[in-house]
Amino acid sequence: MTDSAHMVLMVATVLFGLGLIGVLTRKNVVFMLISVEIMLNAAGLAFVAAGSKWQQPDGQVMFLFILAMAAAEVSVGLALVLQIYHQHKTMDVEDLKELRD
Amino acid sequence: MSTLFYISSIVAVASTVMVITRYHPVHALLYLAVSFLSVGMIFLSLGAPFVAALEIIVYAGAIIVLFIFVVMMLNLGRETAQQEKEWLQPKVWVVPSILVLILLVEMIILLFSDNKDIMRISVVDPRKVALSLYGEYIIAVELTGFLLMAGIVGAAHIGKHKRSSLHRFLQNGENGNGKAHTGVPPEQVSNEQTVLHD
Amino acid sequence: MNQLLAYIPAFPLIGFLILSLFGRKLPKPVIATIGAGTVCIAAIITIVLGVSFLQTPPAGGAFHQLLWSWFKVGKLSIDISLQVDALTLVFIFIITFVGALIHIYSTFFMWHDGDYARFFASMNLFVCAMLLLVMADNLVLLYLGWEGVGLCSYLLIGFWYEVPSNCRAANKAFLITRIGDTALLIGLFLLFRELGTLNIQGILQQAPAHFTTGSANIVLITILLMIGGMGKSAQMPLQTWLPDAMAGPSPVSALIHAATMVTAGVYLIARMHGLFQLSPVTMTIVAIIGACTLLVAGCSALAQTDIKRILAYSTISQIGYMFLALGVGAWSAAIFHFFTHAFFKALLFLAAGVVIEALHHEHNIFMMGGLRKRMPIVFVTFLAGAAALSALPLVSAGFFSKDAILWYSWSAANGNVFLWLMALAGAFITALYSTRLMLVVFWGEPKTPVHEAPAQGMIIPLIVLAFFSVTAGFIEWPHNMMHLTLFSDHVQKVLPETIMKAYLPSEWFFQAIAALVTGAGIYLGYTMYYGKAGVRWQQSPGLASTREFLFSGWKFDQLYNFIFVKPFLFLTRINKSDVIDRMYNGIAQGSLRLSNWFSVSQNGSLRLYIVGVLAGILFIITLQLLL
Amino acid sequence: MVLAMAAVVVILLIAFRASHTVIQVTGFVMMCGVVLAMWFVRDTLPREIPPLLVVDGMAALFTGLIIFSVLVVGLLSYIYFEEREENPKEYYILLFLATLGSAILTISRHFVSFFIGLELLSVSLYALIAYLRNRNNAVEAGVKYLVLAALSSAFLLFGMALIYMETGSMEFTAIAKALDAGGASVLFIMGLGLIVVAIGFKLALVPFHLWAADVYQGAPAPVTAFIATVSKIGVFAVLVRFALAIHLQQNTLAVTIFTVIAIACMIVGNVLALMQQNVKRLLAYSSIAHFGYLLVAFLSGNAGVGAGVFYLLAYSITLLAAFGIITLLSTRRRDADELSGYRGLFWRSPLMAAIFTVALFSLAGIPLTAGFPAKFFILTAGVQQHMWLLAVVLVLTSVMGLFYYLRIISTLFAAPPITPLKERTLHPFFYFATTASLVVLMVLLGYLGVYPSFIVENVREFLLIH
Amino acid sequence: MILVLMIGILLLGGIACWLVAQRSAMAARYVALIAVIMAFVIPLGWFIQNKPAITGANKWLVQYQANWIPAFGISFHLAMDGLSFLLIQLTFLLGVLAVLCSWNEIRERSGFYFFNLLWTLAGIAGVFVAMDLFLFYFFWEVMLVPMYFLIAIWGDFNRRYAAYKFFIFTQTGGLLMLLAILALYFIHGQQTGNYTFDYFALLNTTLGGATGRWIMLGFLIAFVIKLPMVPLHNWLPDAHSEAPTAGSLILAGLLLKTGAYGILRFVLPLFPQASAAIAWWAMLLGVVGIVYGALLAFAQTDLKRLIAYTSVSHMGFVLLGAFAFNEIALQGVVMQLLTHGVSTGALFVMAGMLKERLHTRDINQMGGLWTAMPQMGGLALVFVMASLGLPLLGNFIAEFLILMGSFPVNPVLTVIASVGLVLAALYSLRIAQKVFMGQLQVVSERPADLSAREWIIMACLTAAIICLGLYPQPVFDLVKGAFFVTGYQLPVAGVSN
Repeated sequence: MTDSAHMVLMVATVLFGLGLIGVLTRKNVVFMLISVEIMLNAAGLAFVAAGSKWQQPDGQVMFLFILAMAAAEVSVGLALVLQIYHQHKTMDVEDLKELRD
Repeated sequence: MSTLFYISSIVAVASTVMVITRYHPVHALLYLAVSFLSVGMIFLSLGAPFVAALEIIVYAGAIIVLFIFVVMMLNLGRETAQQEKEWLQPKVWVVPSILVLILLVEMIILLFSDNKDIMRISVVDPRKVALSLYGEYIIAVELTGFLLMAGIVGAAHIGKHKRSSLHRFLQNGENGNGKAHTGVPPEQVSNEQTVLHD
Repeated sequence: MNQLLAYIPAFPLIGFLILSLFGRKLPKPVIATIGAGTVCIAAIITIVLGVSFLQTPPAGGAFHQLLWSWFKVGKLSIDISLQVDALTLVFIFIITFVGALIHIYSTFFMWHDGDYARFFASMNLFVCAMLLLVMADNLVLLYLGWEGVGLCSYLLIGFWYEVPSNCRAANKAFLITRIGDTALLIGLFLLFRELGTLNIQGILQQAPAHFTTGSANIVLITILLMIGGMGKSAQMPLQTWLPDAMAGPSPVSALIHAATMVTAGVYLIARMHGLFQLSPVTMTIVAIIGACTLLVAGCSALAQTDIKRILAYSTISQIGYMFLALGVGAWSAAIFHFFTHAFFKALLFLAAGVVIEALHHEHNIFMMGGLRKRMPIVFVTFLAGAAALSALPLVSAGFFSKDAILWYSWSAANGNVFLWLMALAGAFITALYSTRLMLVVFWGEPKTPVHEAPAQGMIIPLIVLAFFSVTAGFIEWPHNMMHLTLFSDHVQKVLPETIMKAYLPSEWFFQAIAALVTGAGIYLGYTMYYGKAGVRWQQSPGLASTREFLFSGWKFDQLYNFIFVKPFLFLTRINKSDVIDRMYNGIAQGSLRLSNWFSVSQNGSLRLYIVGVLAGILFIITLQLLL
Repeated sequence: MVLAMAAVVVILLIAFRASHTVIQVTGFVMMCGVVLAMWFVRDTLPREIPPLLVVDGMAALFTGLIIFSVLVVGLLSYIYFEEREENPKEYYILLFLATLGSAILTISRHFVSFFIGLELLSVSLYALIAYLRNRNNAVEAGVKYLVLAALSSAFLLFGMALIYMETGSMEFTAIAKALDAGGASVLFIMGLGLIVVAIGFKLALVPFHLWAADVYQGAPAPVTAFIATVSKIGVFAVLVRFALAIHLQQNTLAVTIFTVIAIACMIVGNVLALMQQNVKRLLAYSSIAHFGYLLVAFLSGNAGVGAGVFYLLAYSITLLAAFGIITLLSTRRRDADELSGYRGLFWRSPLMAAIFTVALFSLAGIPLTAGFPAKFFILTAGVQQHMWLLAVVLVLTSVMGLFYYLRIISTLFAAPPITPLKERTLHPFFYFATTASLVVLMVLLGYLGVYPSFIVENVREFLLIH
Repeated sequence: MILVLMIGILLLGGIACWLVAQRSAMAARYVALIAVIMAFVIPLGWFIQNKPAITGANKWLVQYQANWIPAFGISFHLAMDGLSFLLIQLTFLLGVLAVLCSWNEIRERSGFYFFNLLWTLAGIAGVFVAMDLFLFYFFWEVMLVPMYFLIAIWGDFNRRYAAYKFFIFTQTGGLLMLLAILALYFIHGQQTGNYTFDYFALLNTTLGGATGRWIMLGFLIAFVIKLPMVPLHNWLPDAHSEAPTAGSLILAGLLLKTGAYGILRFVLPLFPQASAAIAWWAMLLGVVGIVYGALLAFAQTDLKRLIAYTSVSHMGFVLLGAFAFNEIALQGVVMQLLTHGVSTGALFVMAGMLKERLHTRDINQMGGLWTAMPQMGGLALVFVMASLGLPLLGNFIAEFLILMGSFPVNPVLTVIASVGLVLAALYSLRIAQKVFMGQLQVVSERPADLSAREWIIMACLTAAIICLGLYPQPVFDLVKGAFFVTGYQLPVAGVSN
């Protein structure tokens, strides 16, 4: 058995799926953010794999950008988490239901 | 190579499973660190040492630290774990999990329905990456600077509150901000931010 | 002379316009002058015209006047143009002459009414419309007059509109005649489709060439026209409106519901005789309807207690005679009967009006009685009218006309013994109820005090009409007597001569039988109703149900109520709020419900939203997997 | 060109320390400068900045549209934030960063710039939505948007990675070339599907629309206006560019997916709005439906681009006018989003009601307003491509849409309750200026409704520049 | 040019009303009145000047064309022929009366009211003269919005519901028509390479079976909703009964006519084959409308609703006649448009006057009003009779011609339609009986008879209906010269025996 791009891709997909499960099952906002990080990471993995496949640096470059974006996102996200905790004294997203039909 | 890849893949998947099933946030974050580390190993096995390093530094370092920071600050501990246990009833997670598994299975079927080609392992060294980054993607890098700035400014504004601990963090953010307009090239801003998280 | 035609309807029209626009501001004498005056002028013009017609008959047998082209679309070209031939002349004479008398009578009769101007406006309009009806040279203009008289009839029946039952009667009259009118209209469409013209002369000229005798189209056309005539002339089964129409003032009953409008059907059939001759089937139907009507209405008249209703049923019955005559092809006899009937029936109604007025609006004949002494002139004139009605031999106009019909119902080519027998039975009944009416009203004990003597102005028309009721018949004598045929000679310039059967028995024989039957009727009436006997008959329990049946006009009203009115009302009631609306409301409700369902998804739960995203990607990937 | 844009924003940052008014004026001038620059460099178009960006006619159009919208949003923001006495400095930074992101989307022709533009836009938006952090709703809306946007970004990235893996390139035209060589593989289509998720999320297409109402409601009114116009224009622009590059409209599967989505958008959006009592939510639902309509133009390929641009123009003007009214009517405590608050507005302040009415009629696509030619052009595009199903659904759902627009309008004209007018804390000049600009928008709506020819010609001219 | 002037005056007049009303409501009324009268006089004056030229076979009386959106082949093309001229004159006549009958009825916000009124009129006038399909659709919608406001703001108790219903129904049809217009546009463009919305160019399109039928249906549905045809009539009773008097007058008198006009102007000439193919069904629905409308009219107790359903019934005749495809019936249809406008409009005006006096529309609460208001009673009777089709009044001519024309085409349906005349008598007499006859109900004050202003309104209408009844020939000549002589290919009747 050889390393194929598909193998890496499969790992990435599995990780991605696990992240998705995490986002879906957790009610805690922090865990949700964590799970999203997993998904972003999986996407980065896929990019790097693709870059290796084509022997281009682009995949890695893209990974860098993902990294930066994840950092920015997490910082805003965590700030929001703080704010929520401050206002609602809970981390449960299910408590955030003031906006609804 | 191949062995390294498989081992680290298995570790990555396993630790990720642990991440999403832990009740205690700190435990979960630790598993997350393991997961990121093993992904870093996969990068190595794919011949991308530069991003492997970055993965460990930024993801496992900065981002997880940031999370832990917040967890600590909010004093999420045992009660949270208890709470999580209550929230994670089977009826909460079974249905979404099944749905995602279906998705996963479908995607994997689709992936394997395609022809498989052999991947040649080739090292893409940091030099090449750097050349590309500061060559054709220079505009993107600048824009990334803006992106980070947006993140910081946003976090700063939203997090701005009476809490002193928060204040410090934000103070930093605003400093970085301030530097940005004093003429520092954008790409440096981005570097600074990464450093900041370290 | 041609130029005079337009003035005949124009004067009443002017009267109508003045009265309807300014009537409320004018003093009563002026109104009376305008109302009656215009009709009188029309009558004078008619007489001038008539004299000129008789002296120097116009070329083609008719005066013509084209007023203006009404409309001209495609092949259809309709003018407003008038035409007077011999047949029309008879009608306009009756309309204007009897009309003028009735108008004069009305000026006094209606004096105390608040809506004096409205009354005369309507009456003038009626005269105008009726004149247009008979003078029209095409069927559309005829239809205009036809509907116009319907309108006036409606207005005048409902003249005292404060009383709801009057309004109902007016509506009923309008609606039932409207049914006939619609049939007539359809007939016009069919005629136009077949012949491409609606000009009366054109139709009569083209018809024989275009239709073969008895073909489906012609039968259909004539039946439709006949239904139109039946509606207006209150023939079975559309007769039920006429008794109710007596809700109007008595002069109205006299003019519209006795002398003129109700005979429009007769006029129509006579006018379109060329078509009817092509359709023997229809002729037979007309005859049968006439015969049945005259019997049914006559029987009903026997049981009535309201003086005007008795007269109304008798009108139906007499028009039945005219239809019978038309049906057997005795054209001139029908018109002749119309001619005499107009006089005596108008007379009877006017006299009844006087009686009713004098007795504080008492209509029930059994509350009258003994009026012979107290109102002698009225009594005499009424007697003349009743005699004519019951066709007292030789001394009444009614005899001459009705005798001719009886004779033709046997002897004409279309006639037969059954028709004759029915007509004979009708004659008997007519005599019977006439006698009953006379005896109960004018003989016996007075039951209601007489309130005041009738005005002179009302008496004069009575006398004039009574004179004509006696003498109008003398211009036409049976063949076997003096063979004076002034009237039929005149009319036969337009109408064909009656075709007779071969090998007829002697006419004398028939006249004798007729006279005998009339006598028997009178005698029977005398025995039944003279003195106190009348009350006994009226109260005898054994006949109660029969009397009830006849009283209600053979339950036709109830029948129609059951068959048409109730289902119609039911239908409209259940569908008042329009079922189709439900459909659209349903669609609206459905959308709103859908909206509610969808908005469940907007429950604010972030996790549900994520599931939404998941569902989306699942959909896309699954689709890809499937395709 | 792009550098000019970036420079503008950087210069703006210098103004941070300045007062609100100064920022406002500077921002305004800068934006005008960009528009002028665009006008002048029109002849030099198209200009490529390989490998990431290309500035062609279409990009110029969309960018112009974005800048126009931002100008109005900025104008609205002034009063809004002054009244609330919030510190608006960061707000403008974020606003302009988001604008930059959106502008980059319009000119990007590479996954990297696509991704970065999108993220720049979203990250700024997270903060903008939650800007009034003291209002619980704002934070809630921010979190919802953040989690979903991050999720959708992950999908986007994964999809891009798949496509990259398949084609070996991240540049649109190169991808197209690779496709022409090898045909659309399974992996590619899957990647495409994942990208559709992200785009669908941003454009609030069904079934990725669920956030829209909550976020519209929770965000401050000017920000809502921004989300509804600027962010969607940018994403739509990149979608069009990408689709045109890879000839998406010839791929049966993609067409099927988009058709289903379009129909679902039209139906769900309109149905949800039927009973909605909250004006901001209602506009959210209506925008879902409107993007369903827009997809009809999108699906008709090249021919539809002009129609789409015109539609977006009309739609933006309309929505900006509507949100302008909402902004003006909002009180310090809360946004004017309850429909009952609009009762009898016409009799209290006819001008505002008139503007709002015109805006709503325009949304409903009634003639004399810009919405009518817009809808007309879309239908034209649809009919031309024989997309009868979509056209008919469009027509029928428009009718449904009428109902709720009319509902608002009839509320505006209903008998007024006795309510005091909102107190105006600022100098009347600002209100006057804002109202005046809204009147200008209304006039524009009318002008476009009656005489769209000028714009149509210009749009065509621009689109010919490749 | 006069056409542009005519519409422009109304539009400007509307705005002027709005502005003037800020100072004085009375001034707004006069401005509105003057504007409509000017619009009325302009084409009339022009017509009188150019009469000799018109009575010839000159088809198009006046044309005006300007580019609008050249990119799509859309131009601002107005033209008027005899049919348009008649309908425009009807529009402005009723417009003047509508202004007059709003004189006292509308007390609040009269500026905006007259603005809407005039804009509606402008839209209607535009519909009658637009010769570019896009422009036609444009005007079609323009008349809708102000009308919506008229109902929704100044209507009765249930006004919002009625206004919604009105708007949504008509808009549905309108959008379908838009689709059809587009389809036609592209088919024509593909055939000739000339992409245009111009009516005269599109007349030359050849359309195959199914396509033609679908496109025709798109047009037809829009028009029959407006007409309205059963079962698409449900907006009408609500809208008519809730609208203010002038609104009802315009709705019944004019808006319904646009539907019929559309059928005559667009459906029949553009799609002769497709029209012939569905002629039988259209006629059937027309007849259903006649009977159904009459039945419902009879059942109503709300006076305005009753009159509204009579409109449904009367418009059934239009549908019947329009699809009989012969000159007699079509002339009848045109006549019906005019006379129905006048007679039903008059009845609505009357209902409005009664409402003003009695504050109710329920006929069970009326009765005996003839005693109190003899003049109105008399005039009401004229229009009641008109509505049941009494000869002498215009409606008879119209219905007579329609039935006459459609009889050879389809005798059975025509006979059933004729039965509608009996039903018409039923509901019409019911109005007269319930409202004017019977005992005067005890009310607080005796209602006053017509005022001078009301007299003018009613006298105009009465004169019009009688003139049309007695001397309709000019109408036929005008329509004939313009309509049937050249270029108007009648569909071949699909059904005949």
